[in-house]
Amino acid sequence: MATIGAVHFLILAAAMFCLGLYCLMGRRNAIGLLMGIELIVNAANINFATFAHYRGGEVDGYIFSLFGIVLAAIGVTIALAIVFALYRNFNKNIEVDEVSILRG
Amino acid sequence: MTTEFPLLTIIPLAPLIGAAYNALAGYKMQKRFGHAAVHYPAIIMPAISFLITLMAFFKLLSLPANERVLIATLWDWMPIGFLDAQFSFVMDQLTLVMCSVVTFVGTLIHIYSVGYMHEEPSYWRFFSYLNLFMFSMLVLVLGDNFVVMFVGWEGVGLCSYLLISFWYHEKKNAVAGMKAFVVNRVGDFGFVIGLMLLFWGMQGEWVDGKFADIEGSNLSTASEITHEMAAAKVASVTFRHVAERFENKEFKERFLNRKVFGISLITLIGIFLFVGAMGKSAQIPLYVWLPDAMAGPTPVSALIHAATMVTAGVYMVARLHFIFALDPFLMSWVTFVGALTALFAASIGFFQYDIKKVLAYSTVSQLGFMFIAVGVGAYWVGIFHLMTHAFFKACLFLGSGSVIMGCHHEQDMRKMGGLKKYMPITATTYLVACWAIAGFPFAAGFYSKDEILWKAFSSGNLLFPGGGIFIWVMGAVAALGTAFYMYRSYYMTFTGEYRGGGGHHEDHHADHGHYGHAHTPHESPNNMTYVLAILGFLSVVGGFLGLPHLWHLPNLLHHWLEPVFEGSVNYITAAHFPHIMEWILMGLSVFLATAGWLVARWLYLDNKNPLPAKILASKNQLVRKVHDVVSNKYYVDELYDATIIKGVMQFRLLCDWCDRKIVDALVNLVGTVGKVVGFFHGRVDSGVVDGAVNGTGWMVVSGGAILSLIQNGKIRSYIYITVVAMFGLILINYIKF
Amino acid sequence: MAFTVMFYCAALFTLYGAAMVAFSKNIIYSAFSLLISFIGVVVIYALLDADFLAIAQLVLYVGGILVLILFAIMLTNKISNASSSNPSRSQFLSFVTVLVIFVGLFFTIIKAPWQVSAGTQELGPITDSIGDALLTKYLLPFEIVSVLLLVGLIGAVVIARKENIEKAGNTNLSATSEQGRSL
Amino acid sequence: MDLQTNSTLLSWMTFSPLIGAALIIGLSLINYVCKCFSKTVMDNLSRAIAVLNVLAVFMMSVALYLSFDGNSTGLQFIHHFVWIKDFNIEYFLAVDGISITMVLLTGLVSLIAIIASVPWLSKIDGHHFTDKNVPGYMVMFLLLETGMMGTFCAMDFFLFYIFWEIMLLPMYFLIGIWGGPRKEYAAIKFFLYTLAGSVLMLLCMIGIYFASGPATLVDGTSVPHTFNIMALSAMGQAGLFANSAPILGVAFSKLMFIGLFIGFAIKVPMFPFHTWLPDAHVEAPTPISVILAGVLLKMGTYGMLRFNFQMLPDAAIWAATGIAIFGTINIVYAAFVCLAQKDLKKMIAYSSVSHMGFVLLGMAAMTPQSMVGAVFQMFSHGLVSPMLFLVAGVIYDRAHTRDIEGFGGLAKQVPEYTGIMGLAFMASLGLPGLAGFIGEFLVFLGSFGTFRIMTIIAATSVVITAAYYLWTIQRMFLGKLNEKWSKLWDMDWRERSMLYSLGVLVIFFGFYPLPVFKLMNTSLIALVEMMRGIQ
Repeated sequence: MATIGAVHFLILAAAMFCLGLYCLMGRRNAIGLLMGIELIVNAANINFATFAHYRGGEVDGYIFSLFGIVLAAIGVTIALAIVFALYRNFNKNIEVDEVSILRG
Repeated sequence: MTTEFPLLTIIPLAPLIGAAYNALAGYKMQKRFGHAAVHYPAIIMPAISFLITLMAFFKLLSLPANERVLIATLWDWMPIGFLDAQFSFVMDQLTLVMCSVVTFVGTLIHIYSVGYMHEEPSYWRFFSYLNLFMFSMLVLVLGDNFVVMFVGWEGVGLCSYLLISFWYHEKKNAVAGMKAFVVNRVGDFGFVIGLMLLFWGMQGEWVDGKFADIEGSNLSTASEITHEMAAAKVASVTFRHVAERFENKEFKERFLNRKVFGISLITLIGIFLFVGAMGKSAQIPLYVWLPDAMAGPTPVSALIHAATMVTAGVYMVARLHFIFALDPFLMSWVTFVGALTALFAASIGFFQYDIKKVLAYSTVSQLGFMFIAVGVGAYWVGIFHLMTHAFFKACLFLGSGSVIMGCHHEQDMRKMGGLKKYMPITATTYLVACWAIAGFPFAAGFYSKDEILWKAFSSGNLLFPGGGIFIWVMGAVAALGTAFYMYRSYYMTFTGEYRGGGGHHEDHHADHGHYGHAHTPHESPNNMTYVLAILGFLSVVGGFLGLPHLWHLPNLLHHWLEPVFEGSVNYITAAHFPHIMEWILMGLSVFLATAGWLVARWLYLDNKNPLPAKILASKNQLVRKVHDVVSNKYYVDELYDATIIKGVMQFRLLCDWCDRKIVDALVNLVGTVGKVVGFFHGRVDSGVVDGAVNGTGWMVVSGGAILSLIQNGKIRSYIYITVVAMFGLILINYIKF
Repeated sequence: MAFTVMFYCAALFTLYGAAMVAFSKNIIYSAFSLLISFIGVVVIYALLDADFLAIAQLVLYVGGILVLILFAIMLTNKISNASSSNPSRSQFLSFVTVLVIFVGLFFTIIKAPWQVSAGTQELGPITDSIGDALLTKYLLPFEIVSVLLLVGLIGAVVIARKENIEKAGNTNLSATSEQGRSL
Repeated sequence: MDLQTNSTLLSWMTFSPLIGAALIIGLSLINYVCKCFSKTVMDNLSRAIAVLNVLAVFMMSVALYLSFDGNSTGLQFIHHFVWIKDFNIEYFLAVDGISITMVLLTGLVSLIAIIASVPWLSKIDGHHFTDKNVPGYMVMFLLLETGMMGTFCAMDFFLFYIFWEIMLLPMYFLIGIWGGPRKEYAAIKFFLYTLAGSVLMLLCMIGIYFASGPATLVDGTSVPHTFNIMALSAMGQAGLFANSAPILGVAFSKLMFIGLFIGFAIKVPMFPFHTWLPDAHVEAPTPISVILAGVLLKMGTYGMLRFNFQMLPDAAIWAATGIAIFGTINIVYAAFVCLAQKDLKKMIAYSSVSHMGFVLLGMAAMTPQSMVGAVFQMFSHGLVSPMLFLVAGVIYDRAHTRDIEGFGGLAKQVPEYTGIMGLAFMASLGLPGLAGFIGEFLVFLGSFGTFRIMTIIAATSVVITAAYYLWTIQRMFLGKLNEKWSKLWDMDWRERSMLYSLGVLVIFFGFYPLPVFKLMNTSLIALVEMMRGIQ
């Protein structure tokens, strides 16, 4: 097998990104959505890391993926807070499609 | 050389005046003064022309032999460029013979029809048409050039149309008349094309604006193409000038080897002119109108369809001898058609039961004989037979007319018989005429028909395998047939006892009064019988004009007509046969005539012989089939109807459909397109004016309507749309740059 | 050679986890498959010699976010089966779109001339260099992130706190609009 | 070359009908104001004025004939002065060998038509078409005559176009108001069709005007362009239009030729453009279809001679075969369509399409005989077709139906009428000794040299024409009398006067066409000579 180049990692990240995207669009549960977002952020971080690694070890890549992780964490907290608010005001139902009061 | 003889114009003019008088005043005169006021002028006029013809004859006699041409030029008819058609009449030996025959027989027939048409209410109309016919026939014969001859040619066709459908309230007569005229028109179509070919052949080519005659004498600009130029006879339609042009050797050479559509010009001209003759003289393809023409009154059939009109074709070929003699193919073509027609018509005559139909087919066959004579180059013999035929055929027709009158319009021979007792004079004259037509010695027919057969036999320039012999055989068989069916008609009508008990065969002349009491036939009045007697006498005496050279007796007609035809004499070659051969042929033809007579006598004398009836009812399929085919005239009429008539009828419907559905539809389409464009224009116009204002409003609203569909509150569709949009943007970016 | 095998195992792990997250009907199963995926990612980081990252991933993601999600699921989900109202049409549509996007990405990745050095020279541990970079080159983002974390914390608390003020629990629209207004 | 005999005869002939029209309008205005005349008095008054006026024009045309010198190819009776100075348009009326026969024909046919539209001396039952607002009819008729006379005499292209339009308008009203059941359709179709043609003609006129070289007006001022037909012809023959700048790649003279040709072909009518004629004839009242067939069809062919052949000779030679082909189609196609017609007037209309085909063939062949034959055919058709339409009109006035099958055996009922009808039909089918034959025969003789096969095809029409005319006679006049028509009465003096006079003329020109040939021989042969010279 050829040595593993950056391309493999990128393809892997892309695959994860697409699965995350599908999860984002496919699932009906708000939390499922968040999982999708997490996957997407992970994919991004892998890319950062890959480039950091395959460009002579510059550290910027890593720092970005670090920040990525942190931001993802913040994101999840806020999202879950919203979900809880949602859960409380929507008689225990966090189906994404029902939440469409803002429609025009 | 020609001598001016102004009296010539009176020959056709007299019958014209007679016709005009009868046409315009005839009705009133007949009402006030009775028949006399109608028929006397009608008879006097042709008589006058006959007298003038005699005067012209004596004038011609006084001239030296080769200058016997009398001219009467009236006016310039079509003086355009080198076309020099003048309205002028010419009387040379040939025309004299024709004129005398036409006027003499015509006058006799006028007298005859006084008796025949006595009870006819539109008596005056009949005589005006008859006189009009005399006028057009005389114009045809006296015509100095093709165009005047064509006037007579068509005029004669018109009069035959008018006279055939004289009893027009009978639908089949009207149809017969129309058929005659249309078929004649087909013949004239050929005649016109022949004339065009000749005229085009003779004129030179337009060489760079100047009219160069063939011999290269360049006649310059238009102003000189005037009357004088026509005198140079570059291209003329006058017979004499054309004949002179053809004597000029170099002109003839160039004319002969000039090819059109691959055939030499001379042959083409000859064929097309002969098509005209075929149409007028009822030869093979275009003879169908003659039997139907019997629907007209009998004097009409006698005058037009026996003596004068049908011979126009023969006269035309004789007049244009210098063209026909040039090309052996042409001569053999004319001879062959003549022989074929003679044989074909004779065979049909065997089984006809209508007396006039028998005579009609005999006319067609005798015309075939004349064309054999003219085709072979013995022009004077053709004219001789034409003359004798005029006499005995007129006598036969008038005889049948008086028979029909006697038996109260009974035309079917099976219902006649034994009329010898009732109508002695008609019977004898009919017998004499039969004698003449069959060709018994010392009757007119013998001399002319025998001469034709001899000339055919001994002709040298026929392209057929046996040369003249082939034609002679066909002619002889036709002569045999002629003898047979003529005597058959004689025996069926005049011998045995009268079978016509049952009153009228089918009473189609409702307004025809009855002459004398009903059933027993009676002799016709004397003004009819005198005419029959004269014609009977002539059909015997007529033969002495052209006694055969064999008998070393003076041949007046040949001597008289020789100068006319010496232009083409050196083209006509005769195969050399010993004198004895001519005697043998003469004996053979007499033998054939008697054989025909005997067979007819055996079969039909006193209508006792059962054989004819047995043939009719015979079980044998072949005999029955042959009889049916022949008695139905080989189904030629049905053939024509099925092919040409149906084709034309279908084509006209196609044209009409095409005109209505395509051309007109296109126009209407343009119209409707205009309307539609107008409609839209109107809509667009109103749309444009206030469209701008509410158009935008409309767009915003509809745009909003569409966009609102997207705003449905579902996050997932938002995400989906953003993703797709993102991907779309990337793709576009990628593609565009 | 071991590197390749390790890579493929890790790749397998993450993709299987991610796939389970996306496709599984039950939310809990997908939560646990998220765990698998994160662990796969940790191994990936390790392969990329990003040891600090791997640990951070392990601690933060697996320990923090995953647990948080699990808590959320436990709190919100009565064990009601995940009802799938006509998912087939919209899911199929989104699946197709995702597939198309994946193919597009795949080709761009293959085709793009990445400026990367193909070699896999072993790099030392990166933690100290990250530390230096954080405090020198990326000092500002470091500080902002920390402030952001604080704000996020407070926001989450504010949103979630409303629960104990009005017990009425009438969950019709008026409630939410009143609640929105009060915010 | 131009005989400066500034006689104003032609102007009188052209504009005197306007005086009559003005008189009638004045009278009807007075009548309208003070109601002093009853309807019949007013009608008869306007009829009288119209008849007198047309008679005057006819007299003038006879005078013109007597003093016309046949063997000069130049213009005669010139009335020429500058009209619109700054557009170089001159008022130029003249007549020469080509147009003299048409002018005489117009005078004669208008006289015949005016008699046909005046119901005096006739036993026609009440609702004869002519008592529907007669003054209007008469004014339109006189206006039409002005248009026709002007078109034939105009020697200035612009003036020709004005008269062409003047002639169009009254024709529309005459068919549209006094016509048969579908009159509006027929009138509109006629008007739009001819108008489309004249639009093309206008374009070509302007094209030729701007391509024309310098010329001098009558009062001596030299101008860059001119409308004077004689000057334009001289330029055309000198080849000016042949080598002027091609438009859109097509040679200039060819393009102008086609434009003008289509404009005139619609009037002739030529094959693809002929469908307006049967409708116009069927719907038009008898005197109007007499004028339409007698004169208006000749304008197309006259225009071709004057403009297409004289002014653009090189294009004419190029297009000769095309014209001949269309001419032959015209002849044979229309003859077959005649065979299939049920309506008598429609059949006669198609027969005039067929006869006009001969004119086209004759002109295209460009030999002396064929050209003179073509123009004589125009003249003789101008005599024969009015006779045919009067014959159709007589039977229509009595039986109010034109369906050929509907009749039967009329000869017994109306013998005199049958006689005249026979003469008309025989003349039309080209019986020698009548006028119809001369034109056809000369066209056959002349055009055989140039178009051999086409002339033979055209000659077949001799048989077809005879067939459909005789078949019509047989269906209508021979056979058993259809008792429906047992009450028909024979011709009255009005019809007799018209038909007998035309009959005499047809026979006279059949036997003695010399006077007509004398008029046009030299100039037509000069035209052919010029065309051949260009070749």
